[in-house]
Amino acid sequence: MASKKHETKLLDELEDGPWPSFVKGLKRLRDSEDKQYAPMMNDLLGQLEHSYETTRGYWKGGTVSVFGYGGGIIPRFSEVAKDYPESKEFHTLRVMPPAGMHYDTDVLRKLCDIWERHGSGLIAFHGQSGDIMFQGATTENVQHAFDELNEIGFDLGGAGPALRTSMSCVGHARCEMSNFDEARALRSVINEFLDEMHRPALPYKFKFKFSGCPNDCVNAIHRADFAVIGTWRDDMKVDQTEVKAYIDEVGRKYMIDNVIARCPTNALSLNDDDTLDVDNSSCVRCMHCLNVMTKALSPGDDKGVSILIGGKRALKIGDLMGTVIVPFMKLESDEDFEKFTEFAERIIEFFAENALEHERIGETIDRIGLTHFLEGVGVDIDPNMIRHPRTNPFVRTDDFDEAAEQWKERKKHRAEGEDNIREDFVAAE
Amino acid sequence: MASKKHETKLLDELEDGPWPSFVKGLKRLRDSEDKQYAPMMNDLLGQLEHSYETTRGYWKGGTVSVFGYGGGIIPRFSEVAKDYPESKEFHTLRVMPPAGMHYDTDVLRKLCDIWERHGSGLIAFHGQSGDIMFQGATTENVQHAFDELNEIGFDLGGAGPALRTSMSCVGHARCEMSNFDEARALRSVINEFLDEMHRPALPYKFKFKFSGCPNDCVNAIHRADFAVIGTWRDDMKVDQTEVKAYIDEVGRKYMIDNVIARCPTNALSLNDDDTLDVDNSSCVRCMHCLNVMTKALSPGDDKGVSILIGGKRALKIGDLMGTVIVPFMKLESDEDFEKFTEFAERIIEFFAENALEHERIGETIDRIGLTHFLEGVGVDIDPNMIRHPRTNPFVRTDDFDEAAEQWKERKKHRAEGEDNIREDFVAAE
Amino acid sequence: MSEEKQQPRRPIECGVPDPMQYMHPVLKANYGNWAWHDRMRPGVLHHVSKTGDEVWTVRAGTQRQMDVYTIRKLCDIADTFAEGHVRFTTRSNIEFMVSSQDKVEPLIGKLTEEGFPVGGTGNSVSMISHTQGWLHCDIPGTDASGVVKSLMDMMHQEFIKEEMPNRVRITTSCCQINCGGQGDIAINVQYTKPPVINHDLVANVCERPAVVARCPVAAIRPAMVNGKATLEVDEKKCICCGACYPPCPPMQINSRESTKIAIWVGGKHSNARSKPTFHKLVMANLPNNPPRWPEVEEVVKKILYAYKENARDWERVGEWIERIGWPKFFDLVDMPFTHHHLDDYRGARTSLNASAHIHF
Amino acid sequence: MSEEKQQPRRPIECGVPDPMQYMHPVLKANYGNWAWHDRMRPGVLHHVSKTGDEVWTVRAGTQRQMDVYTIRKLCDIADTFAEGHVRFTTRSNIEFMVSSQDKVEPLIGKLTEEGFPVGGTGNSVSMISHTQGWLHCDIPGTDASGVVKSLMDMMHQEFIKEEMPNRVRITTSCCQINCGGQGDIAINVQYTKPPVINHDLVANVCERPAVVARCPVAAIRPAMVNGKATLEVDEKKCICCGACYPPCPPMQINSRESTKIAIWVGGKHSNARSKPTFHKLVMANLPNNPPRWPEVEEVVKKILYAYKENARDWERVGEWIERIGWPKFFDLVDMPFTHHHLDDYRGARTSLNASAHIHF
Ligand code: SRM
Ligand code: SRM
Ligand code: SRM
Ligand code: SRM
Ligand code: SF4
Ligand code: SF4
Ligand code: SF4
Ligand code: SF4
Ligand code: SF4
Ligand code: SF4
Ligand code: SF4
Ligand code: SF4
Repeated sequence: MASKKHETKLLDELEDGPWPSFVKGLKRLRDSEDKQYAPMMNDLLGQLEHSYETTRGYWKGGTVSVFGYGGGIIPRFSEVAKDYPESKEFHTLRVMPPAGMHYDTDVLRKLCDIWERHGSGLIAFHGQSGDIMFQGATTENVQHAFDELNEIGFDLGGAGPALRTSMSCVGHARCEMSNFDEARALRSVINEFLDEMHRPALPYKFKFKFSGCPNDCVNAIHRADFAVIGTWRDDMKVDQTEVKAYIDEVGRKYMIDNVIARCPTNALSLNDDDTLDVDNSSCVRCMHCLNVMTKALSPGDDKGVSILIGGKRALKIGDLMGTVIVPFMKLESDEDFEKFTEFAERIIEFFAENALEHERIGETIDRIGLTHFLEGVGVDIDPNMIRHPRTNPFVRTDDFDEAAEQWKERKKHRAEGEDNIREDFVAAE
Repeated sequence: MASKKHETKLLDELEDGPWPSFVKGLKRLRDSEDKQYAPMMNDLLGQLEHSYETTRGYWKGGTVSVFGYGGGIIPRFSEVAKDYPESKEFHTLRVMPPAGMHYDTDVLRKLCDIWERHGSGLIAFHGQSGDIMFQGATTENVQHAFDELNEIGFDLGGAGPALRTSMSCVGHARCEMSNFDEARALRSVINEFLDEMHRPALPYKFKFKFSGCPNDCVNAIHRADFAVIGTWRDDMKVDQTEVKAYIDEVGRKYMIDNVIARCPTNALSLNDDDTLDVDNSSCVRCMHCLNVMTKALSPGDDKGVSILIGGKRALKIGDLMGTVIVPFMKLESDEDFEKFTEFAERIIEFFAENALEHERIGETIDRIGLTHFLEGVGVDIDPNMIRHPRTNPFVRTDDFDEAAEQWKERKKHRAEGEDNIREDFVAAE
Repeated sequence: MSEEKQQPRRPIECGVPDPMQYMHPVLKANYGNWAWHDRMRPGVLHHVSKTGDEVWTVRAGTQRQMDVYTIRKLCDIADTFAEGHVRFTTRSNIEFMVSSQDKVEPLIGKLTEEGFPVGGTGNSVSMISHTQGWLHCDIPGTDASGVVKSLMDMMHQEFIKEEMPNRVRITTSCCQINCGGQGDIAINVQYTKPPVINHDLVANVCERPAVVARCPVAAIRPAMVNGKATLEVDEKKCICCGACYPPCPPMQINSRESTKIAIWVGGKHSNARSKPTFHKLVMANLPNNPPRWPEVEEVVKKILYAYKENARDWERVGEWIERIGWPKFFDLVDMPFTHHHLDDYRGARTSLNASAHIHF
Repeated sequence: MSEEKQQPRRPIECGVPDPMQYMHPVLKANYGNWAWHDRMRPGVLHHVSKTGDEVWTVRAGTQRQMDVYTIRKLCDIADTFAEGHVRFTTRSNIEFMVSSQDKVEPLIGKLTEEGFPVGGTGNSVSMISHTQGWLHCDIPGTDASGVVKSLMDMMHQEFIKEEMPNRVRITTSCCQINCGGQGDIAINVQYTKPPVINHDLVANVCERPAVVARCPVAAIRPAMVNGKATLEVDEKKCICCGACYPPCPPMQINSRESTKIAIWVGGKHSNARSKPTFHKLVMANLPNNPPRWPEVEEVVKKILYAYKENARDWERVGEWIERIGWPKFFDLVDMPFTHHHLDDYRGARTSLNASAHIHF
């Protein structure tokens, strides 16, 4: 079975240099002659070298799954299997990591062992959607690998037109900016809708992402259909002694140019005595001043989340970011989490029923208009959803007065601190 | 001929109050029983009262012109002439004012006298496009009034699908912000293309407006097809003594909050010794700091204009502002003015030949794309034309390298201080 | 007067008159050579040239639609109390230039006495951009002169004082075409329903293909009614823009029931600080209620005073709202936020809040 | 191993694992209770909780695509020099948490010795967002791993130092789909020509109506070639987006001649200061030149160092360019500005400079 090692002239050039080399890693696997994956990795290197020579890819898709699930595997069959037969099947298992990507060495070693037995020995920590990607299994071994991973508490992630693997930032675990329990939120939603992940039946993919604050360390607004961003409603906390300490350190001019003048809404003013005025009602929670002065400034106490819907990348209509749909909801008590999950379900159902084939929810909103979307998911309108009201007069307004009545109702709820998710909502059939 | 005075119950309510009342004026004219216009103004008041009662207008258009011209008159025939026969014809002569709207009392009195003889006695100073509007002449009197106005040096303005009356700000005449001779620029262009004004033959209207600086006191960017805005290329002038005087007056905090922090591009920094740092290469000539500190700051010496094309109001595709087409050109020497007029001609010709019927130039650009427009008018591309380059990858780029060569050429010209209007340009037939 | 018919007079195409012949001598002498200015009191500008020359300008409001008596009165004042030279501003205010400061107060006194409010400078509410309306236009939904007069009466004190955070430039438009343009506050006719077609007239009056082409959303199609070639409107598509009405008056877009007033805020032409902006919808469906439009007055007043009380120095209306956020703005003025405020026209996507920048 | 066929194992749908079981004890104890942080040196974060607990995090770069040997080596280091707990960041860096400061230096020493660069924190260039490319994807135009390795070698010093004005987050994408997402700098495959159709295959492989529907500009239409039902592309309309290729591989969008690399700048996810933005085109038509893509490296380097030398503290790449203006940016990096930079897709209007805000 031990065929000759392929030449890898071009790839070899990627062994040099200070950054860790994936080619070295691939070769280590190829050279582990006692391991079942060595021949596969030899041909894999061969095919890859061939790609480098011809500037073309040679994989095609297909259908592979594990028993009981429809998704979670990215099947790859080689188009040049004739020349590289051992890697003719090189499928990936997308496996969901613990929320926040925490590991101990024990579990990492177990993952390696399993993949050494059934796979190529090549693992990516992590894919752009957050999966651990166990790359390079034969069709037969996909099931074996999965079974063992599943036994130690891991499950497949998403692929195809399905709920996808989610990510949350480190947040609560190690970050003072965090405004909600990101890991709990992620697990509440994803573990509730595993069926949508494992048995792809949505119009297209659907992604959740969770960032503890508007720094958005998991890129949720751009890269999630449903982005959850931590924020707070009350005043930020200011420690004036630390403010002064900061000014002492950096100087007044630096403070003015880098903090005061950089606030996007002119919510900050430096007093002549080096204390800081914060106009909290103008502050948009951009995080900048808190980021700069980590000791002096911190989020308030009335924490919660904003939900933005509709982010995706370029395909078809061009890039979309999420739009604010829920400006604020609390996410602390069990009831909050229940409501949150119920709302997520509402959105997924709306998506399942109203999106066209291969249409992301952001594209649906773009097609049907925000108003119809809000009606379809039982969300009350809020000015935070928009940068500004319409600038053109092209709208039929003869029902303006009725709509104004609804706003009055909404305002009453808001005055009581309620969010804009209608509780009594029943989706239209 | 003296019919009974119409009741004007509703209009009467507009006689009260501290603001000068147009109703009083109309009544004064009605009550000038020795004047030819008294009966006309009685019926005019009657029809207007009828409009107030029914909330409807009762004028319709038609065709009226003076001998030798096709445009400049807004014809109005009453739909309720039966009830108000004396004002059944109530046409307006649009007459161009002196650039900057300067008058002496002598000429104003002459204008009144003429209109007393041949019109209604009602004159608007000025219409939104800048015309003196002599409102209310019979079809027959239109010619008489025009003849006399024309004899004392006034000419009709624009109406219909034609070059329109233009406006320039007070500028050079009384404003330290002014960066070019607005009145000369206006007169150079308009008086060169009077034929396009007096004999409407364009696809739709075409307006020029001239503001001496980016404060844009004539609303050119929104309201002109061809907006000319004064600006400067070198550093602004700073009088540090006046800066300090200003800070002494208003206080440091005020200065920081109202000047430093309000600069849109963070081009200003206050030194600890109360002098001002200006980063002129970041400054976008927004005018704010100059407006606030009129004594301390003023425009530089290397003055000129920016040209923006395509502004218009809401009809059809929605409001458009002009887009920067020429970021900077000098407008001082006779040659500069010649080039400027030549360029204006190029744009008008392009418009005449390429716009659809009833399409403004801004709509044409929107339809054909900026690239094709620039090619059509012989203007080199410049990054100041856009807020930012494209964010989507939807463009065919196999000719990128050739285009890059053109850019190199352009850069050479720019390095020599030249504008981006191609001199060797010949319009495609 | 009959010889004209025999021998029509050829126009002298003299074009735009040279302003130099009418210009105040100090302005002329210092043309292009001004150094700085300040304002000694509302309604008065004081400009100093690089040679040290000075000129004082007194600005006063007019009704724009002036009878010859009013104009002559202004001329009398200019001759007696000023120096015989005036100019009009882009907002139909009149300006009297004088070369010595001591002429300022008497001039103000006389103007005030004669009912011409002195003001409109600096951080005041200047005269409203004025359009034609029922007085002259062929497609108006309301009367501009009446609306402007009513509102300027209400805001008179704000014209003669400079107590606003920054200048306030208000516009009116008597139909959706918007000849009055964009404003810090704009008071515009809003059609609230699709046009109602008078089928009997269409055939005679309208060039049908041209009308079909005018509709931005392709809501008009040719139709036959009672055997006549006419047009019909798809009411689901129609965005009530009124573009079909000028070329085809039988497509009646105006009616007592459907012609309403909408209020817009945040239009800005200047490039100071922020880039120029369009105004944004605040309030729709206000009654078109002559002779004084009290409901409109009420709304404008609320917005104006919310701005006056809450905005910071130099903030224009739109900039103020940007800072405090639309939620707070709608609360402060106590007006409803409805689905009509959500843009759904082309490019609407860019008006969505695609960020976590949220105002609480 | 044959019993499985008889009795397939049912999956346990356990979903996302609970992180608490693997989390470093100090993190767990202070979950949701952190007070502030600072950075003592590049690659190290120091977090202090409200109870006064402290934790030091050491961040190191990996190749993401790791062989089990590399992973085990990282585990060995974690066990010997740290406390047995690690996490991975959104950018495939590994983080070692330790509860006492004296463990930091030895840990850094060991990681460095073993070839894992310590850095990626604060104002550094962190690891590039990594996609699949030739190694695994079915539609790639280039190889992500190779591009990332080449660039990270070039930028190694900027990873281990914190000398940038603000964080730099770079992304790669091996096709126009852009799985790598938006970046301060983005290196993406750009198709430069319409797809070339293999008509023989279309009939068998592609669901033609679905492919026609996928095209955003309706450039694809059904056609007959040599008697076979196939598709054709209107090259005038085609915007070379590649959306037709995944559902119909015979619509070959990739070729040595047409698959190029484009460089984008100014993407930003955070809401800090400015709202999140998309990246913008800077350079197109760069050769797809494995194994080290030197032309791409060159362009990225120029941009990176122009930013490093010219931007102010806290300015992200896009914010820096906003301030200095695009003209100056193109000059500083010495790259061409062409008509390709002008947007002409839907909503292009909003990218035009409709203001007198001009950079000289
Ligand atoms: C006289 C007039 C020009 C003319 O040719 O007629 C004029 C004259 C001056 N304008 Fe203006 N502006 C005039 C219409 C405008 C307009 C157009 C309009 O009102 O329709 C604008 C744009 C408004 C907008 O953005 O929608 C305009 C935006 C400005 C600005 C920018 C203010 C801002 O912060 O946005 C300044 C700067 C300033 O005041 O500091 C300015 C500054 C000035 C100065 C101070 C310039 C100078 O140094 O002389 C002049 C006196 C202003 C004052 O009233 O205190 N002028 N100015 C116009 C008076 C109109 C009126 O009667 O009210
Ligand atoms: C008289 C005036 C309003 C006023 O009371 O001041 C006016 C009145 C009319 N405008 Fe206007 N426009 C007037 C300035 C404007 C402006 C302001 C400007 O020029 O700065 C605009 C916005 C800028 C622009 O050009 O877009 C303006 C945008 C329009 C439009 C919309 C054009 C568009 O493309 O969106 C129309 C409709 C059309 O032309 O078909 C229009 C059409 C009209 C018509 C001719 C209505 C019609 O189609 O039959 C109005 C005739 C009224 C009458 O009986 O006198 N008027 N119109 C202004 C001209 C006076 C003058 O000559 O000085
Ligand atoms: C570990 C990680 C989260 C995780 O769950 O894995 C993380 C951790 C922190 N981020 Fe982040 N960010 C992480 C990815 C991101 C991303 C996403 C990305 O890189 O793809 C972003 C958005 C980037 C963008 O805008 O495109 C991000 C934008 C920020 C910002 C906003 C900076 C700005 O001015 O725009 C801050 C604030 C700051 O640094 O002051 C921040 C701040 C932080 C802090 C300081 C929060 C804290 O108090 O602990 C953490 C240490 C930052 C550091 O490196 O110095 N983090 N952070 C991610 C590390 C990625 C890496 O290995 O390089
Ligand atoms: C593996 C991964 C790249 C990586 O190396 O990390 C990846 C790889 C592929 N992506 Fe992706 N995407 C990956 C994260 C993303 C992301 C980033 C994210 O989730 O934050 C995006 C942008 C966000 C978004 O969802 O829009 C992304 C946007 C796409 C799209 C464009 C979707 C759109 O609506 O614009 C496609 C095309 C499609 O689905 O038809 C796509 C399709 C694909 C396919 C399935 C190609 C195809 O259509 O056959 C790729 C399979 C490669 C393979 O052989 O493994 N991938 N893809 C990432 C998933 C790993 C994981 O599960 O953790
Ligand atoms: S998104 Fe906010 S809470 Fe989460 S890790 Fe980043 S800075 Fe911390
Ligand atoms: S968080 Fe952002 S918006 Fe709020 S005060 Fe700080 S800098 Fe300003
Ligand atoms: S536009 Fe500028 S130059 Fe002209 S009057 Fe206004 S401030 Fe003066
Ligand atoms: S003119 Fe405007 S952009 Fe320039 S420095 Fe002054 S405030 Fe800043
Ligand atoms: S806004 Fe409309 S109604 Fe008023 S003058 Fe202009 S075109 Fe006529
Ligand atoms: S009102 Fe506007 S949208 Fe409606 S039919 Fe007329 S042109 Fe079309
Ligand atoms: S960017 Fe394109 S080629 Fe690369 S992994 Fe994603 S889908 Fe595949
Ligand atoms: S590349 Fe894009 S635009 Fe061209 S045919 Fe394919 S889907 Fe249509």
